[in-house]
Amino acid sequence: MSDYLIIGNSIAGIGCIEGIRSVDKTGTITVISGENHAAYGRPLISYFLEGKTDLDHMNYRSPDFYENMGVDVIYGKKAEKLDPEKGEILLDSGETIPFGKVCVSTGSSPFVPPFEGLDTVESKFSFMTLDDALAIDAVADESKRVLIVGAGLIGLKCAEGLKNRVKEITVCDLAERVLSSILDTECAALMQKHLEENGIKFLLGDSAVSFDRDKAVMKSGKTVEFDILILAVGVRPNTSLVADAGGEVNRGIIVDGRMATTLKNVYAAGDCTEGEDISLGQKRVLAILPNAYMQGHAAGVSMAGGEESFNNAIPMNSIGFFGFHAMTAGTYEGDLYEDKTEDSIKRLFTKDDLLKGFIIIGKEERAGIYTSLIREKTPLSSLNFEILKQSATTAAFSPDLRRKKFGGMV
Amino acid sequence: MKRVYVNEEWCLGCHLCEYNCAFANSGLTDMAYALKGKPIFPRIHIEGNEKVTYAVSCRHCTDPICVKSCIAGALSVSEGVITVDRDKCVGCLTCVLVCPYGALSPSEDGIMQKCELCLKNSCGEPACVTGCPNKAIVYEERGAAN
Amino acid sequence: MLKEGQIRIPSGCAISAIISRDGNRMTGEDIVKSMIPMHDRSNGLGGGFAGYGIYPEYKDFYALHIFFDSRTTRKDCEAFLKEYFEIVEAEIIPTRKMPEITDEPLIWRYFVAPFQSMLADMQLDEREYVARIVMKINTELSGTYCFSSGKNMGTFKAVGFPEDVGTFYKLEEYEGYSWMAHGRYPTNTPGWWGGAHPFTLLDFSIVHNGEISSYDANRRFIEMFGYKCTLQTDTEVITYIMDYLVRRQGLTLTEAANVIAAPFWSTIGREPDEETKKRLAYLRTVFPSLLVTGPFSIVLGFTGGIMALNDRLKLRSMVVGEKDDVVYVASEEAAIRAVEPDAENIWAPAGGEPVIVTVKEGAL
Amino acid sequence: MAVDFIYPEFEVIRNEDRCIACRACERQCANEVHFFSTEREKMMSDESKCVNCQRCVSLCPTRALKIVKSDCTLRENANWQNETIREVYKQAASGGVLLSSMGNPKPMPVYWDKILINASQVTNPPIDPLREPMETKVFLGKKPDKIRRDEKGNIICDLPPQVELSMPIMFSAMSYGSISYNAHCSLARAATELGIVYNTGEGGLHEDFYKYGKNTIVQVASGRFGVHEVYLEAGAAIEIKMGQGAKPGIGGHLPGTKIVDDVSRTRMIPEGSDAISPAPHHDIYSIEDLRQLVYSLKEATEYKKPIIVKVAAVHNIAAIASGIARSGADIIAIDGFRGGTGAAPTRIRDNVGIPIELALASVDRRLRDEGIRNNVSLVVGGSVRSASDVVKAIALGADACYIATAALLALGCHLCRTCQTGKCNWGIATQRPDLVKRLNPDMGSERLVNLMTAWRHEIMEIMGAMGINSIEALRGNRLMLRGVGLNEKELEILGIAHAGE
Repeated sequence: MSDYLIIGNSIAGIGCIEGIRSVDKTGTITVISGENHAAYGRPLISYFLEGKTDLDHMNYRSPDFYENMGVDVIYGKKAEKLDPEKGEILLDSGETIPFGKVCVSTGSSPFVPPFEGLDTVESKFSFMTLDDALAIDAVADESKRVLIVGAGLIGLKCAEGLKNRVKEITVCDLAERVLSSILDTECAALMQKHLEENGIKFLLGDSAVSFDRDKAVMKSGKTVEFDILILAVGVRPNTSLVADAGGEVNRGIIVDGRMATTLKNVYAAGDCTEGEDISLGQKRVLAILPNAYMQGHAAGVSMAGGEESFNNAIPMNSIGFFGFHAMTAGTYEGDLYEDKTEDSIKRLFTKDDLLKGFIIIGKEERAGIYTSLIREKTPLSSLNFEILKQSATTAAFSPDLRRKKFGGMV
Repeated sequence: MKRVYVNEEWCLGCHLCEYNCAFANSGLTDMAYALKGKPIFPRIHIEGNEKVTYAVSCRHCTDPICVKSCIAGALSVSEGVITVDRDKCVGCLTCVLVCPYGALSPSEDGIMQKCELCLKNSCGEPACVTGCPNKAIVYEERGAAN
Repeated sequence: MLKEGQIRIPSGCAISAIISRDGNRMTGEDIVKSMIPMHDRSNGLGGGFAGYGIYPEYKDFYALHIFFDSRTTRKDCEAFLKEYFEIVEAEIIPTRKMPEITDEPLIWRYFVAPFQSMLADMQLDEREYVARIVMKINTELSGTYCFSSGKNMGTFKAVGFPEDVGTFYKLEEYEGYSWMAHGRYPTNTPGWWGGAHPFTLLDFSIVHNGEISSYDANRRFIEMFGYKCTLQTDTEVITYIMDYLVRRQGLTLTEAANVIAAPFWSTIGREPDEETKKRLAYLRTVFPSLLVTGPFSIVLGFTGGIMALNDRLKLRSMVVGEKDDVVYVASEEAAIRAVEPDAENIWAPAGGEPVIVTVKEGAL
Repeated sequence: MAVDFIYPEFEVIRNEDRCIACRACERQCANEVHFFSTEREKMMSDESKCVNCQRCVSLCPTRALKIVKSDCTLRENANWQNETIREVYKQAASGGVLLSSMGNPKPMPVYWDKILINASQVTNPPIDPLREPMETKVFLGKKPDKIRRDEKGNIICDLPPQVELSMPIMFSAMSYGSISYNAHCSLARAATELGIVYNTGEGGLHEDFYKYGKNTIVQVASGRFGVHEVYLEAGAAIEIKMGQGAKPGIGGHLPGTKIVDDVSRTRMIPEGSDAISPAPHHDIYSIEDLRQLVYSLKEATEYKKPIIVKVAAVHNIAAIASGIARSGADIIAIDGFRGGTGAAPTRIRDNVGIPIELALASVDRRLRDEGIRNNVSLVVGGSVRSASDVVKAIALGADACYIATAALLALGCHLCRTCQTGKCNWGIATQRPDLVKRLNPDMGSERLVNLMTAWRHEIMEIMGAMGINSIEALRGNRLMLRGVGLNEKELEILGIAHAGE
């Protein structure tokens, strides 16, 4: 019997542990970790390939974290079935673990379309876990040509990570632009240009349709030869535990601000969930690390009987390639303010006296000020937007607001 | 906990805090040697316009969103002070994306650095505070702003 | 070398005083005896005494004791005196020839009464009139020095050790209800008879041990009111201050003590009685220039009593003792014991705390 | 024209090894001496604009800067000195009166420096101020000459109005307008914390500072700027300014450029108009007129405020002071010829008036000779530079000292003597908001409090050494002073003996 059971040992899980412990110092906590690693920052895997970090430094928390927190971690096992009525979890090892409250933070899994001939490819990988990275790391060398299917965040970070270790990298995507989920055409082009300048080749609007050992046949009929294939088409939230137990699930597990699912004593947090995007005013999957932590934390506090809601989630991303960064947040709707130079773009979207979203490429300093305006729904009429749109600065705030922000403990 | 606060009424925008900060964290003993002929990467920045200037550095929030958002677990709170582990940071700038104060900026090599109240260097008191010619920057205990 | 009046000379001292509260008359023997154990507090360059109640037969006349350098100066002075006073008696003050006392001047005393017509002319009260004449004698007549000018009292002083001075003046032949004595330790003067103490104006006489640091502030202030500090001694200026405060401003002795040895502002601040606090603050504010700082212990003699006072930090020794109706004040307890071995209640008054002893009413 | 050219007085020496081009000097120089040359990638300077205020020197984080006097001089001539010749050039070019600021810089005798203080040895004890109480409180104002008692015989404790000071120092008059809001704020706060007073000067009292009224002296000067009933009632005392040591016989002129916003409101004159104080008060052409003004002010304030009459030290100052003492004034303030100013005609500043030491000595003596010293308190100013100057002034006979230049130095003034330009880089003698803010009153008042606290300690030490434990016993105590290198006449006027006597 565990007072608190956490399924998934990633960022949401860590947030959940810390949330619980901020309220309850003694209740027993058990974590089911499918991966055989202590929690690590998932996005670090590209930096691992790149050599910017190593296994010693990838731990999200210090090595004695679980011990200090009084957490029992079960490594290498997966939860098969959740029984909220009984308060039990069945593991793939066959054992059951009774719990008081459970947090489902099962994350997401790579989505692999059914390509023809994929099984003939020897050296093929997803790029989701540390084990994926370790596997790629084992085969990557200067003689290798890499084909990455998918020009999204994962695919491109993988490309960056491998760039200096392999002979050649080609990224293909059915979409016409890179980072299509967060960048518009113009921004994507700027980013693509920068990537190309750093030696990444692209085949856009033209993805692989079939494979033959070391050859990919593209939709256009072109063929691309490769030694390593990386599939980064997309991810899907792991929702089945809750869905199977009868909980409400859309694309992700539906949660409220306290991270409660529709099932009794069952909470969920992280990439597997679907919460309210306040910039959009709709529920959606916000599979980003900060949200995972904050959701996890809110879930933990709620599970332990405390009061914490996470209800100002927005999508936001800081993504950089070869020292060139793009920052995005919120939704891109409403009036547009734009500021462009040859190597930078800034787009601010405003609606109903609110900043709704932005894309910033190249001039990212103090972008958090914009982010917070979206999150806090600060009326733009309360500050000097003329100054603000030119640069993210609290100088655009009224002196009173600045005094509030800077004048005391926050 | 004592924090660095800036009274913008007295900030002259002289930027000396930036230089004092850069020097304090350079590990060198001679300011000219440490800073001459190169761009500086201070952990405090003057912001403002013609009407107002003020220095901004980490607020050491009690509920820091940067720490929660760090993809590498490189930011942590130790006795109220938010510090960055340079060995863990990969320079993704997520903290820049979330900090509501614009208080974070990367160092020369792209790895994040931030105001750690000069607790880890030899200054004893934040160098921006000791060096401020108009006591616009102070290091003191305060409650929440009203 | 310069003498008193030409230069300011610091000195150490011994003081002593004896008073009978019942008004019993005592010969000068005891006060002389009291000075013997304090011999080393003097250096032979000045000693003196004042006795009160010693001239009962002339009690209505001012007794002027005057030193003259020569017969000529005496003649001039007598002519001067005659312009202002009726002289009822003029005589040499009796002395003993003795080897310890040398170079004596001519020492005379005159019992005088002011001419009433002059008083009226000058619109002055009698005491002010006498004080002014004495001041005039001492500033304008060279070779003449009037060192005692009260009624029914007299000062006797000389260059020498005090016990020898007492013998010189035959004090055993006088009887008074109150006596004061002074032995002097000047630091750089051959000594001048006029410079010996007590210092007397009218019936105020003062013996003093100390060197006040406020001297010139006090002097320059008091000189605004007609006083002339010809001797440049502390005793002189304190005498004038007391005269100014008590006779001219009408302060009580305690109030005067509250001016010259004013309590610290912090002490005044702590005073619980509002009236007292107000009065103390008022006196300090009104007479700031009469605050006397630096070490002093003084005994002020006046008709019918004495007041002993220390500076407010008590930087000089002074003890008080009593036996029956007699009260003793001295720089050292030994002086009291020499006269009255069984003296009781010996205590050292606190700095700035006046000890006032008066002869009980009707006893004189 | 070439004939007008005067080589810059100062040179800016920049140590290129040390300069990190942080541009603090550039940002801090209101005279725009420093600039960064992008082509040459280094800091440059235009020294012709430099007034040697040392702001850049003080703020340069690497000590890369120094300002030195130019060695480009005319041929040496003891009679026609460089400065003299340059002034002739300036006037030949401009046809104007030369203007200067702050005090007389000429090597005139400073009598403070020729007076030595006594100490106790052997015959009486020095007093240790750390162990014994040491009092510096003074009351300024007329003292009653007669003690009065009520029918019960109790002393009637009614005093004419007094100014109570915790120590015998006051901040002298400097108007809001000539100095900045923050400078005034610093003075007001420091005076309040110290238990002393500051002085509005003739610029009126800013509404924000009425709360410091108990520690404020409100001035009424010939221009009557900012004078109204509430103003008069706001202060601890009212000062009628008849003259100023730096410019006896001369009025004041605050240029319209300094009459901005609050300054104009406080002075009650239109923004941008020159504030011209006439040389005389046009209602005071004689001593009896002064008496009328003194009593008008007393009437207006119901006899609750002491009236100070401030005059410059001029030749017959003793007689003037005697007249003032009899005019009903409670306090006489005398300003010596080395006193400072925000702007004065150079010739007047450097040649008119007499040293405060001599003025003080002769006034104190005169008032005593006339037996009226107790009717008035005497405050002296005009270059009181240190605690020992204060002690000497008190011993000569002053009740208190006025200090202004020392206070400005504490606030950051570096005595560049260009107040008249209004571009004070230290935020003192300026109304430019960006410059005014350079003086943080938190720091300003703290530094003033520090300075006065230090002086008070020193005064107590010196008094203790003399065996004096209260300041009133020092006042007029000239025996505590000796002169060195002074002639008979000077000693006679000062009323002190020569050292060794």
